[in-house]
Amino acid sequence: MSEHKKQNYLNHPKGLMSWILTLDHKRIGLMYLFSGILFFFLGGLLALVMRFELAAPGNDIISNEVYNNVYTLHGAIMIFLFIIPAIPGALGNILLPLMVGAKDVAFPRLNLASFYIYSFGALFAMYTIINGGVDTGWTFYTPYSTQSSSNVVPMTLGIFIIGFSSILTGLNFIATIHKMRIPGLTWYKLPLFVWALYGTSLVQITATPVLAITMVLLMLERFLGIGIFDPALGGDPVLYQHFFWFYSHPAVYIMILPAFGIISEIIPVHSRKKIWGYKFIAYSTLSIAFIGFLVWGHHMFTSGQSVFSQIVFSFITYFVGIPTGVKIFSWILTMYKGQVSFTPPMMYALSFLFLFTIGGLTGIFLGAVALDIHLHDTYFVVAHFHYVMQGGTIVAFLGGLHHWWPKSFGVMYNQTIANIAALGVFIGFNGTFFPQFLLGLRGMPRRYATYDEQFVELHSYSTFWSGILGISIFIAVMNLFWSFIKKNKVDPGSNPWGGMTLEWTHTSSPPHPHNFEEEPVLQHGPYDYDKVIVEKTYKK
Amino acid sequence: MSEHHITPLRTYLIIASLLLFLSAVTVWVSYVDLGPLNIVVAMLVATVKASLVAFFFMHLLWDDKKNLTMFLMSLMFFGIFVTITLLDTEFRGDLGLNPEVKNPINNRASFYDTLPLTDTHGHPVDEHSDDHHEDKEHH
Amino acid sequence: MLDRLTEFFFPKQVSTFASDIDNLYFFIFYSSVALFFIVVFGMVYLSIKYRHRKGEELKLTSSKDHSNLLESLFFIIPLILVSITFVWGIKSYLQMVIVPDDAIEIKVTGQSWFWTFDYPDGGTTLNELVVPSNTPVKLVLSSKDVLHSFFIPVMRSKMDCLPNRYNIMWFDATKEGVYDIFCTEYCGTGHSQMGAKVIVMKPAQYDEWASELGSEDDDLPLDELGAKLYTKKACNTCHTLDGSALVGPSYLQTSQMWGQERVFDDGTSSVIDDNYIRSSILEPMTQIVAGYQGVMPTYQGLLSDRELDALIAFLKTLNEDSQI
Amino acid sequence: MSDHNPNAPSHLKHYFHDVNQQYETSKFAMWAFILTEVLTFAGLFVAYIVYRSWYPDMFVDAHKLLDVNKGLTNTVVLITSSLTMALAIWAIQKNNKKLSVLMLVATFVFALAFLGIKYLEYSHKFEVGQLPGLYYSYMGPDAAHLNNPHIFFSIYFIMTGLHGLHVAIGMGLIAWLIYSTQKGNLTSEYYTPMEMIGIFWHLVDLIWIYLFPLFYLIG
Repeated sequence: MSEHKKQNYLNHPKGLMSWILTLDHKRIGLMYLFSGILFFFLGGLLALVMRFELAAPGNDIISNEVYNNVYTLHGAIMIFLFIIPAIPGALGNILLPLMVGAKDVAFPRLNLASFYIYSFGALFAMYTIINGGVDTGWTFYTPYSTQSSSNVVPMTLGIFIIGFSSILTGLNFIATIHKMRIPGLTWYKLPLFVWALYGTSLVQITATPVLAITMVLLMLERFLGIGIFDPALGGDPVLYQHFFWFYSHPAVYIMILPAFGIISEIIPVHSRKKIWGYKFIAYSTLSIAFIGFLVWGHHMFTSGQSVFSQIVFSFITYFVGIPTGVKIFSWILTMYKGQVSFTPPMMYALSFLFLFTIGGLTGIFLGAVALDIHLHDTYFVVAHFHYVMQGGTIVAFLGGLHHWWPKSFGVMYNQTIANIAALGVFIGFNGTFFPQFLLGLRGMPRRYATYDEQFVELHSYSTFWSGILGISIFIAVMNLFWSFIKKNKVDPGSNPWGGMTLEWTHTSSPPHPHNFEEEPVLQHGPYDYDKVIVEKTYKK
Repeated sequence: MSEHHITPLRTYLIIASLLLFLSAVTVWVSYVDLGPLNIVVAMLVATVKASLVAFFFMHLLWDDKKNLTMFLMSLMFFGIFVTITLLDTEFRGDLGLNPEVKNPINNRASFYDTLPLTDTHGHPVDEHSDDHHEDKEHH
Repeated sequence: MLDRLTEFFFPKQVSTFASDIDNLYFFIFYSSVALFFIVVFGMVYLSIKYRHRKGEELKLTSSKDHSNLLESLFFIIPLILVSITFVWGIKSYLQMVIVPDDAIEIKVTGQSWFWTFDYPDGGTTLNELVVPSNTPVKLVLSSKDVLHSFFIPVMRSKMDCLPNRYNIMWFDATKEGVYDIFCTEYCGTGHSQMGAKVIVMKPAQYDEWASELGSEDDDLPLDELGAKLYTKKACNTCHTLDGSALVGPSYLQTSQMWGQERVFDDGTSSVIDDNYIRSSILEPMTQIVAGYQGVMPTYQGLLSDRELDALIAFLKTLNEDSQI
Repeated sequence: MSDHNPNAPSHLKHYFHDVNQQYETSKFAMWAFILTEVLTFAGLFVAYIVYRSWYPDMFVDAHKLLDVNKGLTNTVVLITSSLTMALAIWAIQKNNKKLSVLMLVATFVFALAFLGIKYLEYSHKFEVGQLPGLYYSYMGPDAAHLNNPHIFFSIYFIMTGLHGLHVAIGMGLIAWLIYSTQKGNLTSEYYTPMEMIGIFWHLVDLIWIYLFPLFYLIG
């Protein structure tokens, strides 16, 4: 057994080819993780360039054209190359089969194909950067995107290809969750991260095809002038916005649902307490995934839509906020009568609750049509979606990394540095984006390379704190990689935090190549902290 | 070993003939001018044919109900996309307030003004030239 | 206290419905702050009260995982707040959509990086919207090329300008003054420079201004008028006077090369003289200078002949000033 | 690690419990893929519906330029190819390899006929100038008055083109099916690939059932 014990998915099939042609979902998850972090840093760098340009009015670092390319690439890379593919791809691939007790995902070859389609699509995006960038905004609104001479086609082709990767991942996850659960693992015994992945995958396979057809129509518009989106040829740019946002609003739920799943895993484990309202959280995941398809028009309140459709969109938008509110209150009440330990994942989870609540509540402002007419396309919207995407998804992603790092790599990181970095991220983030709410209220438009004198003060605060935010995130991620270095390798044991889901209780860390020695038998629910005591194998 | 349901041959043949018959019906109905009803009838017949194909040829009738729900979900999201987009495109300039919002500025694409008139074979026809009939003999 | 807060958050309230929108904002703001404090207080209190004390060994925690009362509260309170917001939002939105009949109609056209305003009695101005106070003004918005969006922060209203369709926006300015206008739909390189000013005058002043809109510059000498037009007609957005190339060639360079050949991007060239300047203003696409993008919109109908002569005279003066 | 039990049939993957779970999973995933296909075409159908409501009379006049007979023959061809595909699956379930291969070849031939007719229609349009977008040049007596007919032909070419592409992909898959059935890989024990490709092929026919009336029979 001992030789067998040392064998894990990281070292078992040796050699580079065993990684390149791997069918092991855990290795594919790692490949998504590292490429995701790479694109995250690239996007982050572009963000810092923008922030330092906006420190003072006037074009001091970069000219208008360069700024337009930088903000477009920042948006496109962060969304299409990091948040949408990498988070469900990385954590989802590593954890899903472990959590449902399966040996692998339903279609391992399809899983590997989806990673290579993702990297093939990313090549196009990188080519766009080298070849002079694209300056249409990540939304590619026509008619500017049909007239712009920048690389619109390579970027849209790249996004079109990456769309297939997220469709295939969605197919894989749905098949795995439905069909590969071990006997006895009913839907209400599933960890809530699996519910979140299920909701995400449903949205992925239903929304991404419409993005694919939109990108194809945009490319045909540029090549053949088909006149569907180009007003000079009888088309209608608002119809493009309908097509685009029919995908892109559900896409923001692709981004946030995995983050909800991560938080639903971290808080019960680190407060050693049964999750509050399991069924409420599970069902609100599915209802968010569904209602997400009805509300895309609130991105187009000033685009000249019909008054009737604005009222309908505003009405339904308010029903997306309710299930999210239920989730947040349930997470907080989970800590009631628990044993909360302030480990780095828990710090990220708490800052997620703080930041995402602000993000969610500011969405209520933007939902009211009368207010949105003033706030649309201003910095208020920029602050809102950064609070939700960065304050929500990326903080939760960092929390998830810190939570499952010992399980995936079998090493423990330095927790004090991690806590400090988490604090830095929290403070830096608030400093960067809270002033932008005020900028937006005072009428500072979005996507401006230069601005009036009246906005200088808030922009300089935002730039100063964005440096702090950048450094803290860098420290947080480097601290994780620091745990690989030989001399500070600490064995966290198979269950460092005392989790009760299958990936903690039934596998070593890092797990065996085929996940489980023999098929696990379910003894208790995912959060039965009131019935069973599970020892923490890692004493600080 | 395989307990999959095997559809009897007779069912396939009946369904195929039904489909062919319905195709003939829909073509025949299209010649009868029912005004706006035409499109409704055409869609009804097409939906009947589509459900025949889905339930019998694609085994949805005897398969695990999950597959049927997946197929119905796709139709539902298609319906959502159509209805809500039409909420905007059909009601523009509604409440009768702003007639300007309804009518487009320059609807016809500009390249039409430069296009020469052609005959039914696509060859340009110069109205003023008299060798009109020669074009016809070319092919 | 509320109005001090309004100054902090919002720009001035000039249009009639601005105060209503600000009140809606504060209603949502205070209910959000209340919900936010409940969340943060609950989080901090619970996590500290039930923290894992040092040395305390692990124990079975309570199995309380739902309470129908609390769940219904989480559902009903946000529902009530949200429905009030929705009803109020739609009520004030309809106020912004229904245009009073006696509104003055001004046509606004957005082009690549400047705005043109056509007034009811025929005059046209660039980047300067002049409106009478306390009378409703209806703006009929359209665009000549790409999407733009006409945003007046102090009026709290914004509407996209589409190339294929007219959009409507209206406001009733209550306070005189000069306020900012921004373009908020990304429209290319000059998107950040596409600002304009709205000047709210007393109705009497407005009528006087509107009547002599066409003829106010008759007495000005040509080159002085040219200098005024250089900023008024937004030439400064793309052409500089100090020789540095911006989106278009610098006027100083053009005037210094007066009489010499200038090469265009299709290889042809022509001598720089009055006709060259006139045709490159009215049909810029036919003569794009080598090394520059062909993005200049035509000024056909935006400049009278006298104004064209004024610009040409102004260009010539640049050459003499620099030689002194 | 004893998961490779010796008596498991050759095609059972180690991470599945039994053959039935593998079959059910593949079929379920196929239906999820059908959902993505339906939603891809949904985007195009929305474009069709919106532009038909904006240019109603142009659509009605422009559709008269299409040849209903070719459309009808294509419908008949596709329905029969759907039938032969279903019979191929029926035959392999009865373990009658020869009949199954014959039916697959028939399906392939019908698909080829479909593309052939499509090619005829397209070449006629190319020659006459009824092309999508800016390449539109047909100003015949029956089309000169139309308002932006290039939009109708853009939507026509995109929808029937994408559908034709799916027919071509289907033909490739059927060719692979013929090869592996002939080689004996597919038997009544294991014919999942044939059933999956059958579902895909029926979907292609199902989409054409909607395309045909929308384009050819507006009336």
